[in-house]
Amino acid sequence: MTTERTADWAERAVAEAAALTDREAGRLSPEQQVLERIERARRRRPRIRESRVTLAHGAGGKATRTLVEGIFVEAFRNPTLETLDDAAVLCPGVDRLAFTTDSYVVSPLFFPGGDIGDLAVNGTVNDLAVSGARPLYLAAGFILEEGFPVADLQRITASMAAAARRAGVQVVTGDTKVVQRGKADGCYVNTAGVGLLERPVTLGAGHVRPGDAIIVSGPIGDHGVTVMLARGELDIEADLVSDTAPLHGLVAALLDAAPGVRLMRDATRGGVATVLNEIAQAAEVAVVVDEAMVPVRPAVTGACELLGIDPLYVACEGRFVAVVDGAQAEAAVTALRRHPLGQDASVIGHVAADPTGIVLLRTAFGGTRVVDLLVGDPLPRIC
Amino acid sequence: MTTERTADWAERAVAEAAALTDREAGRLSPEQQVLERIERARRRRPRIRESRVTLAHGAGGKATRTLVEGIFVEAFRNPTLETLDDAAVLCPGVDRLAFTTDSYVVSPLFFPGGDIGDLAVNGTVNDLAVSGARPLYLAAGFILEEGFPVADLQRITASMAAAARRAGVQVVTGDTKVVQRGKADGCYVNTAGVGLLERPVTLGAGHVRPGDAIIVSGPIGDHGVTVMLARGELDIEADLVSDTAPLHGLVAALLDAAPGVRLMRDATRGGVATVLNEIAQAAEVAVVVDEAMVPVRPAVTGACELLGIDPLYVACEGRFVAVVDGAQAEAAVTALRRHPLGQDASVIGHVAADPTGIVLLRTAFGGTRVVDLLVGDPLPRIC
Amino acid sequence: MCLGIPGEIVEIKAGRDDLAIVDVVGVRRAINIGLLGQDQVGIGDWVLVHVGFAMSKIDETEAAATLALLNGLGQAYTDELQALAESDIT
Amino acid sequence: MCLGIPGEIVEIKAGRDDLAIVDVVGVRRAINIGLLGQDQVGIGDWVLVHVGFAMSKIDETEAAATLALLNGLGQAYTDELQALAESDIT
Amino acid sequence: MRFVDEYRDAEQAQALAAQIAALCEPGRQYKFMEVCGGHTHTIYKHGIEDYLPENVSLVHGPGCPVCVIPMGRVDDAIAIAHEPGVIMTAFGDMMRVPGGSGSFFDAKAAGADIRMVYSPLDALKIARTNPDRRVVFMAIGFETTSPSTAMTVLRAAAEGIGNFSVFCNHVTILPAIKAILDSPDLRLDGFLGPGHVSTVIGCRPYEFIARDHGKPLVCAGFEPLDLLQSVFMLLKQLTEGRCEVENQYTRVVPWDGNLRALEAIGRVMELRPYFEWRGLGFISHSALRMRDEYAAFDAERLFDVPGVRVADPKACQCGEVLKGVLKPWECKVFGTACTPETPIGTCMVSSEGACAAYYNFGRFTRQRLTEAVGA
Amino acid sequence: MRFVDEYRDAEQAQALAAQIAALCEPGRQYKFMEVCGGHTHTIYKHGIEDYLPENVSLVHGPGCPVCVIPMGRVDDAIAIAHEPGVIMTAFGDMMRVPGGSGSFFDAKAAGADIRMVYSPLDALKIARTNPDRRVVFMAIGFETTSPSTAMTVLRAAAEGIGNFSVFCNHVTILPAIKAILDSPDLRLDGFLGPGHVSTVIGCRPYEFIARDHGKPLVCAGFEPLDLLQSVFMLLKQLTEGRCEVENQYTRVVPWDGNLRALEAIGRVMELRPYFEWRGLGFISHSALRMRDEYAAFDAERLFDVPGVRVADPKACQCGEVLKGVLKPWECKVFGTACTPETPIGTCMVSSEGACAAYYNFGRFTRQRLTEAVGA
Ligand code: SF4
Ligand code: SF4
Ligand SMILES: [Mg+2]
Ligand SMILES: [Mg+2]
Ligand SMILES: [Mg+2]
Ligand SMILES: [Mg+2]
Ligand SMILES: [Mg+2]
Ligand SMILES: [Mg+2]
Ligand SMILES: [Mg+2]
Ligand SMILES: [Mg+2]
Ligand SMILES: [Mg+2]
Ligand SMILES: [Mg+2]
Repeated sequence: MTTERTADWAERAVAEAAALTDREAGRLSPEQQVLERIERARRRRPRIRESRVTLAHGAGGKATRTLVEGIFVEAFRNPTLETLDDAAVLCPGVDRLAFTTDSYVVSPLFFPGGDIGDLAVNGTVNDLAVSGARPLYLAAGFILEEGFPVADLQRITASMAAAARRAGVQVVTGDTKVVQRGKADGCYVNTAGVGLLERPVTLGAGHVRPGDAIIVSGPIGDHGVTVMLARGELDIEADLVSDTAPLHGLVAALLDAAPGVRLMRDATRGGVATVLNEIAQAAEVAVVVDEAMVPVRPAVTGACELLGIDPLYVACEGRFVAVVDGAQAEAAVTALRRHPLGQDASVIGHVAADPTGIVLLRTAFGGTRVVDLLVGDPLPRIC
Repeated sequence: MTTERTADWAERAVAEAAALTDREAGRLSPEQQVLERIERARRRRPRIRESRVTLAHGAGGKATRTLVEGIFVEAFRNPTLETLDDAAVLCPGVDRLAFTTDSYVVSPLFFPGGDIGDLAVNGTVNDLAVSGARPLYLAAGFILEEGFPVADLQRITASMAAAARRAGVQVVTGDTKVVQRGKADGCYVNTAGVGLLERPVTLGAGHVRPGDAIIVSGPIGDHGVTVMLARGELDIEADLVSDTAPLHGLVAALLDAAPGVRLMRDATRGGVATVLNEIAQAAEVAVVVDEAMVPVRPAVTGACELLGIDPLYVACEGRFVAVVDGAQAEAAVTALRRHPLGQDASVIGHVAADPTGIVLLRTAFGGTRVVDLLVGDPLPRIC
Repeated sequence: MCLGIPGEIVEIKAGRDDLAIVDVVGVRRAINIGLLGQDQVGIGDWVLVHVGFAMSKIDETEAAATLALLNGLGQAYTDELQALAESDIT
Repeated sequence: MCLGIPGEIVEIKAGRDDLAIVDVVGVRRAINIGLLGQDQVGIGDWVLVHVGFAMSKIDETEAAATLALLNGLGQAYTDELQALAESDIT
Repeated sequence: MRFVDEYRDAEQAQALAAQIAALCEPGRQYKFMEVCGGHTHTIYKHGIEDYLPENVSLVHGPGCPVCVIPMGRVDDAIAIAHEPGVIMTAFGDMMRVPGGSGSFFDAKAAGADIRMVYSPLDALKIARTNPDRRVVFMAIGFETTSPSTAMTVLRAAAEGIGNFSVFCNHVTILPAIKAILDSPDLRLDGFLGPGHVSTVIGCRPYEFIARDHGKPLVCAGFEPLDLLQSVFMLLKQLTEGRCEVENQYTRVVPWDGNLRALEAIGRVMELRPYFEWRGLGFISHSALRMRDEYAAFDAERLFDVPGVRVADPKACQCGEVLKGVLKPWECKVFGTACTPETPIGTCMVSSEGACAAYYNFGRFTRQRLTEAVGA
Repeated sequence: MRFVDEYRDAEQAQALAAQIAALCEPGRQYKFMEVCGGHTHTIYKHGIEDYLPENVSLVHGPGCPVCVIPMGRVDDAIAIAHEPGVIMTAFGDMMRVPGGSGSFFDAKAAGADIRMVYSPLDALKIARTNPDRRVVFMAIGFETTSPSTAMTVLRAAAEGIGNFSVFCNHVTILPAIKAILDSPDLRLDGFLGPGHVSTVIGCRPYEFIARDHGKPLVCAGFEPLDLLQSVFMLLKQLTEGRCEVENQYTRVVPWDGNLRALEAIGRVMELRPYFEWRGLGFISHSALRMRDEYAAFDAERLFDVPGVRVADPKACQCGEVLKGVLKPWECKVFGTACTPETPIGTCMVSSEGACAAYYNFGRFTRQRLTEAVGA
């Protein structure tokens, strides 16, 4: 009952190492020759051989270094990151900075139109952009579950790198932890971001005034519905892709066209309704929305109808809400629509004085109602 | 078989709400009176009633806001954070910045001498401090497992707040995600940090020279051993507490006394041995350590002997390694020892020219050997 | 809870005649049509979907009739407005 | 793997005479002493601990003897050095 | 044409509103009850009341399946969910309904394996793919939903799936309507009939309402124009002195209902002698249980259900709200102790619940709303 | 006095080194094998070779339990670990030992429940607290460790713990030493005897080595001065023309060993007719298996063990290294294809393995090291 087999992985490793030929062999003793060869082996660029992440990759030793250099540095390569220092030293050039963080726990990790990687970059870029800053630097923290496929990690870091390039930001520092199987869901990513406030604008709820216009930068809910359907549990199919995108360019276009921008927020978890409630409460105003003006794709409408949810609460990852001086609303929308990410931008409502802290909706049917914060959320882990 | 019971929680809620008495009741219609009372109820400071975190706390709606305002803002209160904007807007005042991130997944969450909360603050403060920066701002990202006790979260945020006060930093922005039960281990914390490089020093591996002294700021391995024993799986007991502490003050004392500091690193995961290897490789020098000079507490030695591990690889969370111009080594150690966190600071070795990238140890027994990077790590999730 | 959504049957599963795919503005889901007669519905029919089951076939003639009635009411209203406007002129 | 650590017995568990607590420089662990005679070891004795079991009792007399021997060898060496030094002087 | 947008036209609504106004006798107050929670939701979501004259008011009825679940049944379900190996499955609406000591969400956070499903068939699928677990479906709902549960049990039986069971809380709408009609405080002018329940039971069973109680009923669709038209039809009956059962929702509701669906219910379930309704107390023959033939799929028999009755908080006035006697805001704890975040009564849970709908969507007097919206 | 630090004194080491040097015949090469991996570890960890003259060299023997496990046994253990409900337990050293397709760590990452334990009693505790799982202890080690496994099985039997079993890979040291003595390339001047194995078997069993093979053996302790003194004792025997078994480690090792421990082994286990050793091939009567009386605790009988033999990679020279014929660096793949991160042979895994010890701690010629350290 004992059969014979060979250990193929070992034969491959041997063949690879044979490539390290001895220079200056003549000059050295046999032991020294071997030791020199080893030093050359040690200096090779680290390469991950495992197909899955193991706890050793999180233990801080050689395996961690291999993971960091073989995957993360490889994907995000830049001189600041490559020092692998405790902190990245940055000289952005002027003083006012924006600083933000978000953890990404989306499930599934890969979905039509994106994955956790570009989500993690775009999401943090967008928080900086809607704060009026030019996004510059990201810090990336990974929490990996033991057993996570290295190929998936490579795919995620590749999207992050591509998204960072697209957004003009650099991943300058990072961190990796590996937790036991069953203590995470494959891969969680945290990104923190630093941006520079170059423009003289000051944004904030304090600037919001009755009469201001409420603008949304594009069709809402694509991301949330896409991810929900991608989980496969609902057995619903639709031709939808996530709207994940970096909004800094679109924001710049808006700020150029309308200096009277009061504040912006990206409408992520909780959707446009949540953002509007936050604005109404922070600014102590009423927000009045005209349902008929809110851009929603038919497939989003269809999926929401099937599931009995309201698109106003569904997350986007590439849309923002802006409050703009009413007099500049038209200029603002014109500028947004000129940009590829803002083609469907629309004035969806206005700011009123009363009742403070409340969002009101003029329904498409011609009625009125309150749009409150949602208590729970039917959509599991969309960001 | 049907017995009667009352829903106590409901009776309590009713009693609490009764406190909202009607002012101006006379002026208003009954319905309006009720609506006014509701608005007063809505404006009360949010309070978490649940004893456990539920998925709703991560969904972005009311429950999330209650969690954020009732726990996080409550713990970290400062004007920047309180805006709950997408990003914190900062004006640190000068240009050169340090930026870092770390995720904390330590198990158990609470251990002698600390918990995941102060670890998360001190760890990031230390990465900034050893980069030569004055730590200023933190971003805090929480990944909570459904079912996590709210009381534990409060305890963690209270330690974070205390640690932040001690370190002179502010938590200015944050994020919360809740994942399904079984997709995390209670609570993971990510902190990103921004610090200001106020001093004219430039630190880095490029400045390391043969003849430089290697200094460690205190006894090593306390944290790693403490956490390992706190897990309880090894049935080993010792009177040890974690060394978690913010090192910015100690670092400042060092930089004041010894401008010839080449570089510093906090010796966390992987311990002093790992840091020294990283220095040797980055600086392309040899690092020579004198084992007899390395401060290790007896209980750390004892636990390491029992488990067959080497204290050089055991994590600290309040110790750093500094490379200092050899001529200033004595001044450096004197300054460190004057600080409460540096009383056992010691020169443990020096930098040599060859063999590059290698850490050598002169053993206490008088022999020599290499100290390599560890492959795996016997210590599970210590940070 | 009693949420019912009209959807168009675009496919009936081969070998499982109680399973159909419905389309709601481009969104598709498999539903059970076992509560309707097998010969009662076919591709192109609209059904009312509730918790994954087709509850009834939508009667397009009746739907049109309702709309016509509504239009009629609307027309009556418009006529009235018209009349009002005209009476105004006089 | 054959790692063996000397530890001092500081407690023998009541009701489980095969369980003892050993102390290694202030670090304590419960170990099994069932491989040693029950009357062979007591509190204050040192044992060699391997994978949670006491493998043997450490013989303090023999330990002292070994150290004395080592000291003797050291002494002989010191004497020799001394002689060398003296011969140097002359 | 997709049988939705056509019935949401604001212009036609205005026309209809004018016709409704024209039908109202000046000075007379009209009070119609929409029996179904789905209607309540539509009314608030679209702001239908804006089209109704001041003297026509809509009263919310008992037809929200989640609203009528007594706390004790929630506790029973949670006790089952905590049994070893159990996966409890439920519709999303059920997750936040409070029992005597917490909701499904709280139980989940405390360690129970509770999963949301879109369809009972999804629960069966979970049973199929987790043969080592015991999968229980928390069945709630009126006649709209019970056929789906029945079909799922029949399918489980056909496939021989032994680890699937149903915790049956299905209720029937007619006894609830009867209870309201029998209520001494009744002051209603007619009913908007539950359109989707009627796809199953048809319109005939409502005839006693018109005949014996003298209240007209119009079986109504769920789009806003459906509801306006149904109100119009009720007013028309009143004006013309008729008192009948009419069907506005003819495109969906056959007069005789769905015989296959009724047959499926009848094969798998039978009437309980009585059942407790939240706020309404025990009502005879108002709910369904599993037949003996399907005992193997009956969670009530498979598990040791505690069966504790939890008394409603004294302040809770859900019963009055469900019967249309009180408006939500008239409940003493509305919006203060009882909010959607921390519901005390069940009417505050589902967005079909009268209190939740009023809190989430209404919460301001029409006048203040209309002023704010401007336009 | 804690029986550790006293034996690490650098000054005494220098004295001893001088005595050792004085005993060496100029021009003669001395080659001593430390049988035990623990010694190999101590030698490198403390840099003991720095105290030895050029012509005394230490050769690493087969006494590293992890190093002698053949790949097929690792694969067998992983196959058991992947069985439903199994918790595999193992000492930390075992986790990275490569089988034909990955290590325990890899298997864990791929979903097997494999846990590190400090003691076999910890594995038993896991069985006690997880009655619904099958807990297997991956038993490896020489006579130092087999009594602990035996005692644990006896305890499991006494407590009636039915879900605990042992995958027995215990080996015995004497057949391995015999194999080395029988090797045609043998060129050794004496042995440093395995001190901790000897706490169990005593010193008597080594007598055949001196008597039949003419090689002196000193049973050595594990502190650096123990090893230097043992080398001194070996040289002294050679100088004085003696060839005996001596005991340097008298404070720990009784001449007759530990009878209770031997008895425990004998009750639970029996010799296998033969067993494969990594690099050394099949050796008769060199390993233990569970007796029939304890079949209920024998994973080999409880599980369907594939029993596949995996051929060593052609380049692997672990056998020669284990026999002391090759120095680690003389293996063709040392430090290039075979490193502690990606070990090809088992000697590169445990820090007691000759190759790993040399790679991690040595890796430079003495001369270059001493120059670098300066001093
Ligand atoms: S406010 Fe709450 S307690 Fe009062 S009737 Fe409504 S749901 Fe019931
Ligand atoms: S280098 Fe690797 S393959 Fe070669 S003998 Fe050592 S462990 Fe075996
Ligand atoms: Mg650091
Ligand atoms: Mg953010
Ligand atoms: Mg964000
Ligand atoms: Mg880090
Ligand atoms: Mg998982
Ligand atoms: Mg945001
Ligand atoms: Mg960091
Ligand atoms: Mg750090
Ligand atoms: Mg966030
Ligand atoms: Mg958990």
